[in-house]
Amino acid sequence: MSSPSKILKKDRLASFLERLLQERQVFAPVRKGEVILIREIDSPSQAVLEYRNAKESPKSVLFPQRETLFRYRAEKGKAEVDIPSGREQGRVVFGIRPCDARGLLLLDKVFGGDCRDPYYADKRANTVVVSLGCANPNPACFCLSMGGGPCSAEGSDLLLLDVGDRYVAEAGSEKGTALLEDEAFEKVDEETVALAEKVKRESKASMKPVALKEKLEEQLERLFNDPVWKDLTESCLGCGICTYLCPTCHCFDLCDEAAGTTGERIRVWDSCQFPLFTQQASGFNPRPTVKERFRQRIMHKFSYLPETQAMPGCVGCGRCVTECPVNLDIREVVTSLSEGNAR
Amino acid sequence: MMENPYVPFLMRVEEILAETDDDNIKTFELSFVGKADEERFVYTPGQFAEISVFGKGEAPFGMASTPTSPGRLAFSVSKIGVVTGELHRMEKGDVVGVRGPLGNGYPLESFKGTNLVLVGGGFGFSTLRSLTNFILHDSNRKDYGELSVIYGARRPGLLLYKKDLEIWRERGDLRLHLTVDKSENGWQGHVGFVPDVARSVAPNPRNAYAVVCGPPAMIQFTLPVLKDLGFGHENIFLSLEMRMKCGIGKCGRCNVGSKYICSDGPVFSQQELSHLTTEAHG
Amino acid sequence: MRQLTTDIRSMARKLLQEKKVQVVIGFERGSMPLRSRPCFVRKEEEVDRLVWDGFCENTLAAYLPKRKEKTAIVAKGCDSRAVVELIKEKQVQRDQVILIGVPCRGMVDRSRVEARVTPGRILQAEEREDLLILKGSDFEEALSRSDFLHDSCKTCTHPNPVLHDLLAGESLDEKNQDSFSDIEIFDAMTPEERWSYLSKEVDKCIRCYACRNACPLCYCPECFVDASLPQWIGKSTDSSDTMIFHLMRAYHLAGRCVACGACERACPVGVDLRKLNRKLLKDVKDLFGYEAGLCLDEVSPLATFRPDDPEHFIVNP
Amino acid sequence: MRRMAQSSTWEPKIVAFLCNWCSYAGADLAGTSRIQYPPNVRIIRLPCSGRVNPFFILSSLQKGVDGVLVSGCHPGECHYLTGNYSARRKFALLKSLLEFAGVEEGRVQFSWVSASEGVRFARLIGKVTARIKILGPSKKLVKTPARGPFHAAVND
Repeated sequence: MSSPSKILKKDRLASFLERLLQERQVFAPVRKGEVILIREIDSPSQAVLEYRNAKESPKSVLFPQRETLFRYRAEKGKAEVDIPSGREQGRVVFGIRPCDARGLLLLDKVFGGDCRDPYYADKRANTVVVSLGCANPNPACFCLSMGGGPCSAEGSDLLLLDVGDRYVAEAGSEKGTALLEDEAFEKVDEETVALAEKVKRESKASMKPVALKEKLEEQLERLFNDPVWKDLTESCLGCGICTYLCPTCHCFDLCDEAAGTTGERIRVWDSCQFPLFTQQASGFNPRPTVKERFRQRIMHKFSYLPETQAMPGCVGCGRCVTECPVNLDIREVVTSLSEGNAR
Repeated sequence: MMENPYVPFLMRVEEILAETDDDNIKTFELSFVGKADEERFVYTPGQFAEISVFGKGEAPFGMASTPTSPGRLAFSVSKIGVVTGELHRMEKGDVVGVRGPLGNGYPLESFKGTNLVLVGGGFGFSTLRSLTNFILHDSNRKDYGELSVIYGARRPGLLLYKKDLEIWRERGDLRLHLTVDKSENGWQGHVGFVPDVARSVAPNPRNAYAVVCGPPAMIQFTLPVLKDLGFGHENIFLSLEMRMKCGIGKCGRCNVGSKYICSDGPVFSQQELSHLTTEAHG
Repeated sequence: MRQLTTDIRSMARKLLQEKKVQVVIGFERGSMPLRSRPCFVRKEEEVDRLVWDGFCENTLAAYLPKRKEKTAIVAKGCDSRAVVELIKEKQVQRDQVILIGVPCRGMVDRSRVEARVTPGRILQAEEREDLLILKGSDFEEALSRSDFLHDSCKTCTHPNPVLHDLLAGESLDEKNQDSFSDIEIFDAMTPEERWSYLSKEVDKCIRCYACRNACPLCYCPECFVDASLPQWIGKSTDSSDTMIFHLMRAYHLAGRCVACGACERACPVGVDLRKLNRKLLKDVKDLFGYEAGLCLDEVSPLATFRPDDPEHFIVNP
Repeated sequence: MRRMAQSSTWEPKIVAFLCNWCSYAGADLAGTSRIQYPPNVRIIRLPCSGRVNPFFILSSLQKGVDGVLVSGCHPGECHYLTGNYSARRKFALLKSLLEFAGVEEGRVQFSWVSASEGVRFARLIGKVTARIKILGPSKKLVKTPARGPFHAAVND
C-alpha cells in the first residue's frame, strides 16, 4: 500500500467528528424521513454511515441549487453592486461514496480551467473530502465501468474502508494525510490491511460491468444523426431527475430576483432536459424535442467531456438508473450506442 | 478578464438611436462609469458582452462599436424578450451592467494582408459593422487588402447603420453591395437575396477570407455559393448564435458539439465546424 | 398475470398485423427487479416484449398527446380515465387510439418493498397470485402484495377501464366510494399544523418537474413555471416559489386529475403530492358532484357552471 | 424587534381586484358620495371577475400584501353574461385549497358589489380590512427578500 494509511476504530469516530466540527462545517449523510441526504451536521450522531448512497449527490455542498452571485441596488440613473464576501469556512464532506467523490473531480475541471469560477473554487479550496468505500454496491451501480471503483480513492482526500469494528483510512492527498494526524487514528497492522484488501476485491467482484464496445466516443460521433435516438428516447418524460441527482451535471441558469429597487442575481441549477434550456427569445429552439435534449445529455457525458476534460461526465453512481420514473437505463443506452444500434 | 466573471461593471446610456423604421432595433451607445473598467475592456471586433438590466437579467450582444473609437461601446438590440424589452424602455442617463469582453472575436491576425468579403444579413450585421469600421480606420486600413461588404435586409427600412452605409458608399477603398429582399419607398438599390448577390459579385477567393454572419437561412444558402466561388472551408468564418447565459463556457447550453459558442466562439471557421456534431449551425 | 400478458400480446399482434395501429404502447420488463417500463412496439416480431405484472405503474396515457400515429395503448382504469379527459380536452382523437383495457389489481410500490428487505439486495422478484416472491443473494421472502401497493392504488375506485376497445382478462369488482378520510383528518388539524406539514414536504422539492411531466393531463405547450412574460414564479427552490408551484400544479388539475398517482410515483424525493391532489378531488366532488375521466359526454367542472353553485364563501357586508 | 415596534402602527396592505362594470364603479360611487372607508386597499381594475388569474392572487401574497379581495358583479348580472359564474367555481376551489394549505381564512376574500352599491362597497372594505387586521401581517407565501447590505433599508 503506497498511500499513508491508519486505522480508525468505530468507537473513536464520534470524537474525531467532534474535533472536525469544532473547526469546520461538516457535511455528512443524514436521514431525512425515508431518504438519506448529504446535509450539514452539528453533532456526530446525526451522521448515518450504514447506508447505500444518498438520494441526492453531494455536489450541492460546493454548487448549491440556488446561490447568490451578487446583490444590487438600481434606481433611475444609478446602480450599485455588492459581492458577497468570498471568505468560506473550511468544510469537510464526510462519508460520501467514492463515485461521488470522483464526481467532484469533474466539477473541479469545469469550474476551474482558464476561467475560474470563484463561487465554486473558494468553497472547494477549503474542502476536505472523506469518502466511505462501498462493500456492497447497489445493483444499479456501475462505477467500475466508468473508470472508478467501489473503493476507489480517486477524488477523495481520505478513503475509509469498513472492516468490521474499524475503518482503514487511506490518505489520497496532503489534506488527507493531515487529517490522519488526529489522535483518533492508530497505526495500521497487517491483518487489518489484508481485511481491507479483501473488501476491495470482493466489492469489485460483486459488480456487473456495463458491456461497452471500445470506441463509444467514435460511435457517438457517427450516430449523432442516426434514427436510433428516437427509439432510445421514446419513453423519456423530459423531466430533470437524471440531471439534478447526477453528481457531475452542472448546467445552470442565471436569473435576477428583484424586490423594488434592490435584488440579487442568483445562479440556479438548470437542466439540458428542459425545453426552455436552449430556446431563444425568438422562439427558435435548436433542441426542440426530447430526442435532441436526451442526445445532448449523452453526448455531453460520453463524447464532449471526454474530449474537453479528459473525463466522462458519468461516474456510475446509478442514481439516474434507480430514480428515472420510466426506467430509462443509461447503462443500456450506452451499451446499445456502443454497439452502433438501438436496443 | 475580470476577477469574478459573473459580476458586471456599470455603464451609462449616452445615446439611443432607432435603427429600423419599425422601431424594433435600437443601438445603445454606452460610456464607462468607472475609468478602470474602461482600461480593462480591451476587445476585438466579433466579441460580445452580457448586458444586465438589474432586476430583469442579462442578454448577450455583439459589440457594434470598434476599439478604434475608445470610451464608448455600442450595442444594437432587437426588442424580443424580457431584457431586450426593458432595454428598449431605457433612456439617456440610465445605468446598465456589462460583463465582457467575451468570446474570441474575428481572427484579425489571419486577416492581415488578405482580401476580405464580409457577408451579412439582418440583425447579424452588427459585429460586421464593427469589423468594417475597424479595418477602415486610418491606422489599420493599410494592413488589409481589398474589402467587400455584402449586406442585405428584408426591406430597406430594416437596414441598420444607415449613416455608416452612406460614408462607406463614398469611400473608394470599400466595395459595398446592399440588397433587400423586397423593395419599398423608391429604393434605388439592388433587390434580391444575399446569396444571389454574393454569386453575382463573385469575389475572388485568392488570398481572401469570407466572413458570414446572419440568419440561419442566409448562412445555409451562402456557404454553397462561397464554395462554388472557390473559398475553402478554412477561409470561411462564421459567427454563430445560440441561447447563452454565463458567457464563459460553464452553464452548459450554447454548445455546438464539444465547443461552446460563448467561450470557444462565437467565431468559427467552417473547417472547425465541419468537425463538430451539432444541431445548431447552418 | 401470465394470462393477461398472453392476452395483451395476442391483441397487440393482431392490431399490428391488421394494420389497425402503427404502434402499441405497453409495458416491458425493466432493467431491474421490481420494475416494468413503458415500451413502444411497432413490429409484430417485437410483440413478445410486452408484459403485464404488478410493476406496470406508469400512466401510459401521458404518451398520447401530440402523437400522430394511430396508437393502441394498454390501459388500466386510471389510464382509461386519463384518455377520457384527453379526448374531452381535444388532445387525443377518439378514432386515433385503441384502448387495450386491463383490469388492474393495483401496482406494487417498490420503495416499500425495498425498505422492507433493507439491507439485502433484491435480485429477482416475481408474483404468484397475491404473493410477491423476492429473491436475493442470501434470502428468499414472500410478501403479501396487497400490503405493498402504491397509495394511489389503495384509494383507487375504478380498477376497471372505464373506456376500452378490447379487454384483457375479466373485470374486477368495483371498489367502494373513496371516503377521503385522510383529507378529513388532515383538515381537522390547525392551519398552522397543516402549513408546517406542507412546507416541510415542499421543502424537499428539487424542482425537477417529474410530477408535471409524468402527469397525463399536463400537456401545456408552455407551463406556468416556464413562462417569462410574465414570470409567475421564480426558478429556484425558494420555499415560497416552490409552495406556489405545488399549489398551482394541483389547482391546474382541478376537475381534470384522474387520481392515477403518476406524479407521486415520479417524485424522486417523496414530496406528499397526494394531499393537495386529493383535497381538490374531494372539493370537486363535494362542490360540483364531478369525478374526472368517467364519461366522455360530461362537461368538465371548470368549463361550466350552475347559477345555484355554492357561494358560501362570498363575503356579504 | 422591528416587527414589535411596528405592531401598534401596522396597517394592512390589501389589493382589491375589481370588475370594471360593477365593483369598480361601486368604489367610484363610494368615493364621489364621500362615504368613508379604510384607506388600506389598492384597487386594480379588471374587465371582469372572470379575468382574475389565480396567479394575480398568489403573486400578490408572494409580494407581501396582507390581504386580497376580489369583487365582481352579482350572479346573473355579469356584463359578459357568465364571467362571474365561471369565476365563482374557480374561486371556490382556490380559496378552499389555500385554506387547506394553512393560509389563514380571510386572507383572500371574494364578494359581489354592483355599480350602484357605493355603501355596500364601503362596508365591504371595512369588513375585509377589519378581518385582515385581526389576522395580522401576512407571512405565509411571502417571498422573503434576500438579506444583504441593500435590503434592510428598503423593505421597511
